[in-house]
Amino acid sequence: MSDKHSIPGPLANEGLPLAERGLFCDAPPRQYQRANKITEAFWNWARAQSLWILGFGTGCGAIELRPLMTSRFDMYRYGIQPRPTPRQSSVFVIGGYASVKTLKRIVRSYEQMMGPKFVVALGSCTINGGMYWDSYNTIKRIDQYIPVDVYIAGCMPRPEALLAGFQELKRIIRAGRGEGQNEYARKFEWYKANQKQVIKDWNMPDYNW
Amino acid sequence: MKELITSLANRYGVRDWKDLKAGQAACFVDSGRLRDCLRWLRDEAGYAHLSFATAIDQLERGVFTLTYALRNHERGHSLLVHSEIDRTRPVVDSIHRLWAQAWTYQREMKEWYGIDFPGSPRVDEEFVLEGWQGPPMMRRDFDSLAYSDATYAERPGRASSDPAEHMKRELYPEEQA
Amino acid sequence: MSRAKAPYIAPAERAAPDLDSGKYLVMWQGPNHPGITGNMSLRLVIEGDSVVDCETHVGYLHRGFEKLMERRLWMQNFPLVCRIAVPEPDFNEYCYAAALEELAGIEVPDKAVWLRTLSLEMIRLASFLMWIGGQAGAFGHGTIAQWSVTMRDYVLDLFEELTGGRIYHMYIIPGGVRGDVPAGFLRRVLETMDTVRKNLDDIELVMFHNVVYKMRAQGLGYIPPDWVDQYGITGPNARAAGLPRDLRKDLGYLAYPRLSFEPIVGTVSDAFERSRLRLLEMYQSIDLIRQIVDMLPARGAFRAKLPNPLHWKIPAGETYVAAECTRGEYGFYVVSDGGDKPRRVAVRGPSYTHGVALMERLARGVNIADVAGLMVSLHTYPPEIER
Amino acid sequence: MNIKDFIAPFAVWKRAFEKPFTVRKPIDERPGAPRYRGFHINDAKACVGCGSCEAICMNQAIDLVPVAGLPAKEGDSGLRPRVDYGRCCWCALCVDICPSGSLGMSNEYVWVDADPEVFRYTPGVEAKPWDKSELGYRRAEGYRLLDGQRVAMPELDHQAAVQSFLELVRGYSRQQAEREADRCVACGLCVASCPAHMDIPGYIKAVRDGQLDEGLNLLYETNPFPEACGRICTHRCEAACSIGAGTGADGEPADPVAIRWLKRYIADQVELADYGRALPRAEPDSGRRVAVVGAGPGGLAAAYYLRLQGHAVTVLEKDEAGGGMLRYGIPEYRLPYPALDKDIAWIQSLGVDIRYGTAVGVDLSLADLAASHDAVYLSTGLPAPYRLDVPGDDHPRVLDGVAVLAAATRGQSLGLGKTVAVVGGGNVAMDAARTALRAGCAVDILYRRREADMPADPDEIREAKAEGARLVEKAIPLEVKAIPLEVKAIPGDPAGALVAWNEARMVQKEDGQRPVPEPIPGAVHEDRYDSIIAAIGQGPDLAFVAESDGIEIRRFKPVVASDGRTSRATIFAGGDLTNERKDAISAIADGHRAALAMDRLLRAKGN
Repeated sequence: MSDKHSIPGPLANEGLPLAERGLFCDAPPRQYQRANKITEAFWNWARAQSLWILGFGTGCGAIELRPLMTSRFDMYRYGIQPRPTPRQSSVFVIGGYASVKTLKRIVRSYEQMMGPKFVVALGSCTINGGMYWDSYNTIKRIDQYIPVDVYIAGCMPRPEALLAGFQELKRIIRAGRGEGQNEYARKFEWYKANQKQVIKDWNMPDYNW
Repeated sequence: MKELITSLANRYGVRDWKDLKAGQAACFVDSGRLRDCLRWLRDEAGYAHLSFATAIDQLERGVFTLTYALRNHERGHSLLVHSEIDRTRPVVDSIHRLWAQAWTYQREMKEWYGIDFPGSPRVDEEFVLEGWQGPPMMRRDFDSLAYSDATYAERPGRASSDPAEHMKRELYPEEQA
Repeated sequence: MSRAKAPYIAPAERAAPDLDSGKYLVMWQGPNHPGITGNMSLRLVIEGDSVVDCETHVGYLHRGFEKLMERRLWMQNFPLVCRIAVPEPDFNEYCYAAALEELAGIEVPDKAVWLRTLSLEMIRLASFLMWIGGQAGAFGHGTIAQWSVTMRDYVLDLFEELTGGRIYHMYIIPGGVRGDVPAGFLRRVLETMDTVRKNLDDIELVMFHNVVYKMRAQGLGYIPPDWVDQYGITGPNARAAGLPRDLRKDLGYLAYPRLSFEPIVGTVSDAFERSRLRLLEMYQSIDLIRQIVDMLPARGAFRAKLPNPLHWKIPAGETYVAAECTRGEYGFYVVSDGGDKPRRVAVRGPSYTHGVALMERLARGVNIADVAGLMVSLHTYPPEIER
Repeated sequence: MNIKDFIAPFAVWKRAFEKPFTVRKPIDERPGAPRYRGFHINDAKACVGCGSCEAICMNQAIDLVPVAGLPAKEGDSGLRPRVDYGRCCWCALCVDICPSGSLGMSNEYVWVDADPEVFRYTPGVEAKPWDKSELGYRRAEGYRLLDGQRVAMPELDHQAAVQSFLELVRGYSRQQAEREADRCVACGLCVASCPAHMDIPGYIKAVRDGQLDEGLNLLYETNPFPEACGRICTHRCEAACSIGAGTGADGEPADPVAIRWLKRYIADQVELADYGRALPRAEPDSGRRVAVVGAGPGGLAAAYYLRLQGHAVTVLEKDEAGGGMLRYGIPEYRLPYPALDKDIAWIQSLGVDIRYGTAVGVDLSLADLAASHDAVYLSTGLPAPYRLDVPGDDHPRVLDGVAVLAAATRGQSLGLGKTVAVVGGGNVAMDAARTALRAGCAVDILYRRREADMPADPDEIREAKAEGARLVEKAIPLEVKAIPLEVKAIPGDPAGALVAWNEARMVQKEDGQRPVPEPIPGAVHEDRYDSIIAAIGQGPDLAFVAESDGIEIRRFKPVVASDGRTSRATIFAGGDLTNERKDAISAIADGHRAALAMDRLLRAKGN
């Protein structure tokens, strides 16, 4: 599948005007280099204690983030808080369906996030299209375009389910199994090909740190 | 109301007046006189509020039906003004100077149905879609499911059986149709 | 402070800034931005601190509802429509159900009429509560959201108990509603209303008697009364300009004619007046909910018998059903060609006009720091713009 | 702007002393509300696998999948819904529509996993933590998406009915039929239980859409007796109907769709003159000749399908009119002769030659027939009544049920007297009882088991009782005795007889077997009746088959393959003569199957 669409060699940043090509990175993403076992375990523990989520409400799921980040469910006590920019965030919450237009922003935001980074996908729509399975404008599986670490079932998942999802994500991170970023680097060409297949006007850099 | 119907008929050839329910009626006007009719309704008849404007694809008859929903707040009456245009040459007068938000509806109709409103601001810009290469997607001959199946990958591994077929297979497979 | 006394009227014509001159900066606010309501974006051209030009870009949430509805049976659209406006789904359910009932000539039992009114009024309250947190937050006042979103959550708890869902209630089904109130529910509604009311008092004190909020909101985004028809403005945005337009009164749908209330009208439609008016409407909603609880019939059918949903065909016809949601006129235009699926369903969301044409005009000349506050003061939900 | 605007915001501080809103352990402390629409649960035993959930689901979230240990059987497809939580929107329309009421939702809502492939499961089959959930969404009382109540059929009232042989059931009007057809969910569970596997969902859709020609065409694809079957079919389909699987909005058991009445509606609405518009004509002549013995429903069905293929068909019938048991065994008030005649007339109009009053074995031999035709179909049915098999069963007042019904058909005087005992519990018994009621008799029905065990159609039993027949359950006949001379002398009265019978109780002899009646010692009754009608079944009469015909017969039945072929390649048999079900629709199905097999045979021979 990937062979047919793969892009050879260094990134081309083909979508960009010539003048802008130099502004963006043209090296493919790298896999994370682990430190020694003990240090890595400590870092993973630390990472799990502070999940900073990107404040990008991509779909309906964003609505349940409000109660979560206010007093009733108060996610701050779990070390989770929203951040306004991808550069400061380590967790990307895909709030359900993603239209092609949003997918483009999802890809760019994801690539802008600093590693190690994790993705939580909410609801039916991210798993298999949900109720928009026959829509011309929404993708069906988010894992075709960016790697996902945890899925939370529901439409919408309630704040409590979201918390459960974050707890699961923490367990995954602590166990050192948060492989999304490496997965993206490993299968980068496959992801790019998939992305380019649905984002028809590819006027953005191929990789964008 | 009688007066209004008569004036509309005399001035703009408005026809097929139909009272849909208390406080709501629909009527038809030729597309060439649509803009003047709407202006008159707004300025002289008190139908000053444009609720929405949209189109209906009558694929079978080869026309688009345009619908402009106006409301007269003083009389508490809504009027759906319809006009039909040829599906192969879908061009209508723009009403962006009558209502300041009308251009967004026209931009939407341009993108969704391919109906052109010459002179309307930004009418050719993409509205909700980005990089769309298919035909205007609200047209009835555009098949959303087929497009989705062809474009977006689905999670494999699903299969369903029809109860009658399954029972035939299980209970009387020897029978032929 | 001068802005509050002599409201600034945004220019009618778009400026044509020379972007290559180096004087201007093009800045995208959204879709990934805390100062935007939901997933949409504004393309701002900025000169110094002020906005010279603004373009609204929508479509990030476009799912093609109107197309999908043409592919589904009449009843199958019932779960779909509520997704069109996430924070206020019930209006979709009501408008869709009412349009079908009108076209098919179905009489809805009285009990269902009351329960529908209850659920619409409750979601109005919940939606306002969510909005006010955003409005205060847009001006840097994060505390309000800590209270109001929790209050909203208490209302959602009621919804969960009544309908089985927190966000998407799927309760107002064509023909009536899906269930009667559970035992003790009405008592809990009244208790919750008391709690919400108490908190609203605090919010009023802290937010509306606040020098910072006043200075930032007064005079911001002034809407002259003659714009109301020109831009198709409805709801609190129009009422704040002094026009007593409230569809609950004007159309008299559901049980509203039997409730006692008056449209709340403001004087000068700026961000402050609009938010004050919405606060008053929250009090009004609480009052209406209490009235409904008082008058709700104890017995009776809550749903009319409908044909088999798998084969239901609706006679050819068209209708436009509108209702007063928190943002203004919310309506469904439904056309049937006599088949088992709609020929066309068009959704009229108030944000469509408020968030695009009106926002683009109001933003001209506004300080960049106020754009988020202005946007929220118009109370826009992007999903109903792009459907 | 005043001083308050500077001071008021500090009021926030008072909150520092209030109880916080925060929920301490949100995941553990907040179960879903009692009505919460959480993950699906399904009572796999109550579920019938009709797929209505799949049909209503606008997300295509539900697949019907086969489940190990749940084989398909009548009224249960053996499939169960599998939910894809990559699609579901938790609207619960599947719960609302579920005819059996087996689907529900738990109030559980947390399901988190790193693997996206796991979010699919078959509720009630694959174990989940929420399977036993008491709380969660169920349909509200009085709320259903489907109508559990059948459109009432207009009928003569019983007082009037018993006065005449007028047809009891009047048939649906167009509006009634379309409303009843609307109740069908087109699941197709019924098709398997119909011996002829008629396209029931198809013709019900035709009723709904008002396409009666199309409907008639579908009927004739598998059954050339729609008028007859639309009235008297044993309608196993209705027992299998998913709509009747649960309870209605009123909490009463839901009625299945009135499939039989809808079939009748189609046939009734199309005039015989218009049949040609809807139905296929016969193929050009094939040059092959087929003989059919017996013009009952099975024989004529075979004749119809053979004729459609272009074969020349001759039907030999010993009686003076066609229809077999439909005419002579079923009373007029259930199946009026014009309706039966209509079915037969259409078959004849295709060129089927029926020779009445010609008995094989008497007028000509089977061997002659086989010699002069390319194939022969035997559908002679069960003309020989079983005897009561008690002492005195040869008493002249002991009559045979079928004979009584046939006499009624022929318009002959029945001479039953005033009091009649009908012995038996099948449809023939009910028909005989009701015929006797119409002849003005007082009727007792004696049956050896309970009412619930009676093989007759429950409607028939109900109606017989409503018309005034007295049902005596658990009555085992012991003897029929002549009435002593001194009692007999009532002038003008037919001589009656005494029936001695023993009260019985039901005893569970073996677990899993149905209970058997056991006489209660000493509880013997003796009642006088003018006539005793024995209706305990009939057997075949195969006297016309000679050993030299080469047809293997075992236990009084020709041995046939599933396509009706006997041990002799060109002779086929079917209907009551060979099958177990012994009803019209099974005979028709046999006839159809055999016709297809014979057609294959004839075509093979031709090349």
